[in-house]
Amino acid sequence: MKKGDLLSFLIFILLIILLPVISGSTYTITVGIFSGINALVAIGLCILMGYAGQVSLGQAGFYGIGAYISSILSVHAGLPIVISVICAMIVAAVAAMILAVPALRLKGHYLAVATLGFGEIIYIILNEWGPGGPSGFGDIPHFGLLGYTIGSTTGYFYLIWGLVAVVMLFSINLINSGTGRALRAIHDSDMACNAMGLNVTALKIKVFILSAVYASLAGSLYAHYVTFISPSSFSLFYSILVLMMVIVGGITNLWGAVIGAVVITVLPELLRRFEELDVLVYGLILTLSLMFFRKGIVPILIEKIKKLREFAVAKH
Amino acid sequence: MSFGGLMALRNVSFDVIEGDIKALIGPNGAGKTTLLNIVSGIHQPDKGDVFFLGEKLVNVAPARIARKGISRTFQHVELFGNMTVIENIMVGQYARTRSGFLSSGFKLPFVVKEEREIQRKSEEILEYINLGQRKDEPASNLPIGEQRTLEIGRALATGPRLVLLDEPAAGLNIKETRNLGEIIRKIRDELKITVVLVEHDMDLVMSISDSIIVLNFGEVIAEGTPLEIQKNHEVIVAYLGEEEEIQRGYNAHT
Amino acid sequence: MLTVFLQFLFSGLTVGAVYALVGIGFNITYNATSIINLAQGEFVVIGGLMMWFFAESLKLPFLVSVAFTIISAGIVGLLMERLTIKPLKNPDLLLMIMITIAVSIVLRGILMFAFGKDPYVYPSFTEGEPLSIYGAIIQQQTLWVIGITGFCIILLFFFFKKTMVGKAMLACAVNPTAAKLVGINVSRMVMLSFVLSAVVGAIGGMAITPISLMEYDKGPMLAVKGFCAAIMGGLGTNRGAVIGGFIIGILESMTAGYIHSGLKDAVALIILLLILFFKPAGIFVSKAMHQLRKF
Amino acid sequence: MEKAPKRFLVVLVAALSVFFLFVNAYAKEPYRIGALFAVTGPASFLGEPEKNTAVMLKDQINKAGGINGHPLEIIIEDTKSDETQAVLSAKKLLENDKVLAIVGPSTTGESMALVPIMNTAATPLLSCAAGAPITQPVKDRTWIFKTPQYDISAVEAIYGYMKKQGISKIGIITISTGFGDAGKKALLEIAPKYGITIVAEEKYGPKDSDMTTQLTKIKAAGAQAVINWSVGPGQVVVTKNWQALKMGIPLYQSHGWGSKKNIELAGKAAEGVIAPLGRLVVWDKLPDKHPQKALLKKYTQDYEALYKSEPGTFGGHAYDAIMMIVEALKKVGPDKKKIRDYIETNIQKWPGTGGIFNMSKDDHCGLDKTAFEMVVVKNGDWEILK
Repeated sequence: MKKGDLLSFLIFILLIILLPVISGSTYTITVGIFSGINALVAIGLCILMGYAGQVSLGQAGFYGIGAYISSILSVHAGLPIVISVICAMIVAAVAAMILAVPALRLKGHYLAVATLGFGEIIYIILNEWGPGGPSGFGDIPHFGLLGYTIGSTTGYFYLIWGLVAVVMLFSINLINSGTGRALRAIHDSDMACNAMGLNVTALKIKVFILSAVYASLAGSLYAHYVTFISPSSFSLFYSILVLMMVIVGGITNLWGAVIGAVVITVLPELLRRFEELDVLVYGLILTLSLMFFRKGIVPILIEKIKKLREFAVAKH
Repeated sequence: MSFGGLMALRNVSFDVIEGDIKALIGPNGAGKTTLLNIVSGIHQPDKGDVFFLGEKLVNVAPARIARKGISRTFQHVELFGNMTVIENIMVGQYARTRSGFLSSGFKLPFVVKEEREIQRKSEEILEYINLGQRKDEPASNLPIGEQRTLEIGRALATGPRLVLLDEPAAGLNIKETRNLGEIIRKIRDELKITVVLVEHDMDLVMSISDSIIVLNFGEVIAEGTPLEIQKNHEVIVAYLGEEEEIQRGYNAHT
Repeated sequence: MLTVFLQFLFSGLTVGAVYALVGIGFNITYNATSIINLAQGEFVVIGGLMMWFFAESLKLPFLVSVAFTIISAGIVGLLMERLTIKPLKNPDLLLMIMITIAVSIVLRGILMFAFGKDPYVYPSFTEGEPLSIYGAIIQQQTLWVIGITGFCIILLFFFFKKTMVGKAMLACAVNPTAAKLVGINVSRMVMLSFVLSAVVGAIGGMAITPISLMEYDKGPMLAVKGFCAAIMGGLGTNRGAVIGGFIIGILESMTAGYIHSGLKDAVALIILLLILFFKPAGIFVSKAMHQLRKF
Repeated sequence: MEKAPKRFLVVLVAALSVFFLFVNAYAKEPYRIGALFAVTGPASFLGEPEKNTAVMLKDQINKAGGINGHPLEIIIEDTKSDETQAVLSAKKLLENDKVLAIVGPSTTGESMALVPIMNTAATPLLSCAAGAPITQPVKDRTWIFKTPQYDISAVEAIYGYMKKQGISKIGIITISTGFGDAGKKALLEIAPKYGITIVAEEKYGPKDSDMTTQLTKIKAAGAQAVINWSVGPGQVVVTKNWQALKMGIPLYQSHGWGSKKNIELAGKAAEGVIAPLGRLVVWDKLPDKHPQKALLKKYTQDYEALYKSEPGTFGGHAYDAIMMIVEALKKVGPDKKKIRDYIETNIQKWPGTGGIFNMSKDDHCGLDKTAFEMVVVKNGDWEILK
């Protein structure tokens, strides 16, 4: 791991440990939980878009697969939750592969629509054949491990952000490895990658699967936290929300995905005082931040820090 | 090979001897790049075959052809512009490593070892092509001459038996061209890699090639050593054009 | 049997005509800028709601209301381009698309604030009994919708093929730098494309409101369907968007009729995916044409 | 810098005087309850009147001297029709605002998402959504109540009326949301009990613009009546399509039809449409001695005077929920457990906008089909069918 990454990671871990202690209110911690769940999906999309250059408007589909499959398995088949979550990830991976093989031949807007179509089809399937149909289904067990159930909000917060940390570590390793380099290469030139003997298609499919698995994990965590799910949480709206998180945070940096997820999750909470006008204010903030922080929050912060440092060095 | 009814190449047949530098020349639109694209698998011919070390290459995906040992550069430089110089070379070696998604993500020991190995070898290659000084610069910041050299370095990084160079001297000044010639010769002599070269710079072609093929309108019009080609009448006509030939004859008469 | 089939077909045509108009709206901006303007659905809503405001609330004469509605939609398109698209110099395409999403949220917020959450409706353009063809019923307003769609298509065709402005807009799409060199004001063409797409969207909105009602949050659904229509036919070709729109509309209606109404959207989407997998750039765009475009 | 202390002093004095003013006006500390409504989002047709009702009731109660002298404070949060937002809002109300009870949320899904939270927090929830699973099984829903009638009761009212009309073959068409789905399940479940066969079962999306295909299918299947179960613009589109197709069979709507706005939007097409409606929308046609009439009249007239629109059935759900909590607070004071127990045992023969409530240990809703009147649209107005 590079020095900068290591430092950010340590700060990150420290923040995770401290937040529940400082905040004291389970409301704040709950906001943290949903931020963490969204961050998992956003990290996957960030690798897919920022590093491999592929657009997806179908992440909600994988998120929904994760939520539904692990809920169904744990409620109806009585499987231990960890097993159900893993099974859900496998199902999401298979679905991603089936979609990716033909879809990744498309590019740009066409790929966006193909993934959008996939997400909507999953949504319709959940609506038509999911347990409970559009009404959804409840009484899903809380997350548990080895007979110990995590019921408390703080416990759940640590579970989710612990997983975010693991996923983040995995992703940083991946991005900084030869594989990560190959992914960035795809972003630049398909043709040159082919000449380098890189199996571009296989790499793209694998990234797509990775992002789907992250989304599925997030979906399972959501289901076992809220204990009730209905298809409306897994519609196109959510895919666009995640896209927004990645763009606002900064598409070229994995930390951007995490920060973006937190910002987009917390923002509506801060806007509560505007009551019905909040949608309008929310839209305006988004528009302006997209226009003025075009690279995203994290890359801009990094630039500023670099400039400060250069300035300090120059002063000496 | 044809594009939308336009025949780009026909009845082209030639061999490349291992360890040679073979040049492909011909006027613009003669089909040289198309030929390279067919060999490297980017285009599929309508008819005909390409063999490499006894294996058929038609209908094989470009990436697989590259892994079989044919590497190339492009007429319009196709570097990974967002990456540094050394990263470009490192990507070239990725296809030969064992690391995959899971092993990289979990940072297994063998991945770390491979990465160190790649790093070392990439620095070696950069020294070889005289770009060691610039290894941490973004590739897009290099002047065009060095970009072309870097592209050759990247092609070498894949560990090829044959490299295809598409107009490597385009946009280079005389000094850079001379350096390029040195590098290409070193590739043949020291690394024992076969080179196929498409080039317009006749000085370069004549000075380094072991043999030359001339294409015009998709057909081979001549093949031989640099010396033979220079004397070939048809080649002169192709290059200078029929009319000019007549013109010259007319001038001679008066 | 024929009656039932025809009835399904008419239903599909009604819905498809709207998708087609939204799809054309997408194409107009796409052709001039490569941007997919996801606020396109809101333009349709603006059309329906403003028409209600002028015709029902202010009780202005029909044609005056139509004119005012078109003007107000045009102004919204103009403002959108000047305030959010123009200030950005050579931005990333994805960012632009996200901005159009953000703008659509703002527009929805404004519409909700101005009109509330209730649906609105006004009478059909012509009063009278629905027509009956072989026992299948077609409402007069449906004929209006289809007719207006056709009219728009013909008008746009002449605009792009026969007028200087139209040709200049197309030129911007193909190569903005070259267009600038030959003296075309690219910035103005981009603005015009937003105005034009807003107007086309609003016309669609005006036409369908008597059939389907209109409320502030109908936009996203229309945008998604119109986008699918444009993609199915091949981005950038109006002929494609029209045929794509009608295919989706008819597929939906036939699936609802002959398979099950719960699956109508799914079947249309699956067909769309299949078309893309076999024809990656839509029905009417050749591979070569597609490769010229970055997105 | 030296100005700072002076400024601080001014602020302090101002704050203190405001505080004392406040204390003087309300000698006792306020009772604080929370409200979660889908004010925006796809279910805003529910949340909007609910929120208006809550604001209106709070002002009325406080103007009349509060609850035993305690002012009533209702903190309203918008759930945006979204389960995640509902969970977050509920956490905020419970943790930050320390509310005694929560009214809402507006939809079944949101209410379901809150079940475990309310049970853990041991705080009563009076949902404004209809779904039966919200309060059943009661043993797992100790803290959960709901004020809207069961969907099944509405269906029973329709089927009962159909039976009298001699209708036995029907087609149903439902919106593909939680609302429509709950209706569909209820329609399918008790059809056999009334000897009714469902010959066609169709759906449409919440933003669909044309349903002639589905209606054509229903007609072709030989149905003697159509039931549409939806809310929002869909029910108006169905009504218009039904008229345009000249289907020749009666159209029934769900209790979601209960708003004059729908008659306005559908115009002439609405004539003859039949629906089971709560008495709220037809209060002026009730006999004077009906136990609900007085409160319905006051609520409707107050609401219309304030908001220039009618409250509709949905505003009434919030009215009932708030009034139950207010009564409990009046009787037992600010104790969550006692409030819960009071509502469960003492809401008996309790007239609300939704009907006469009879809560019990086994029923946390307390309404049945007698809560509904069958109403037909005639000359642009409601008319109660006998």
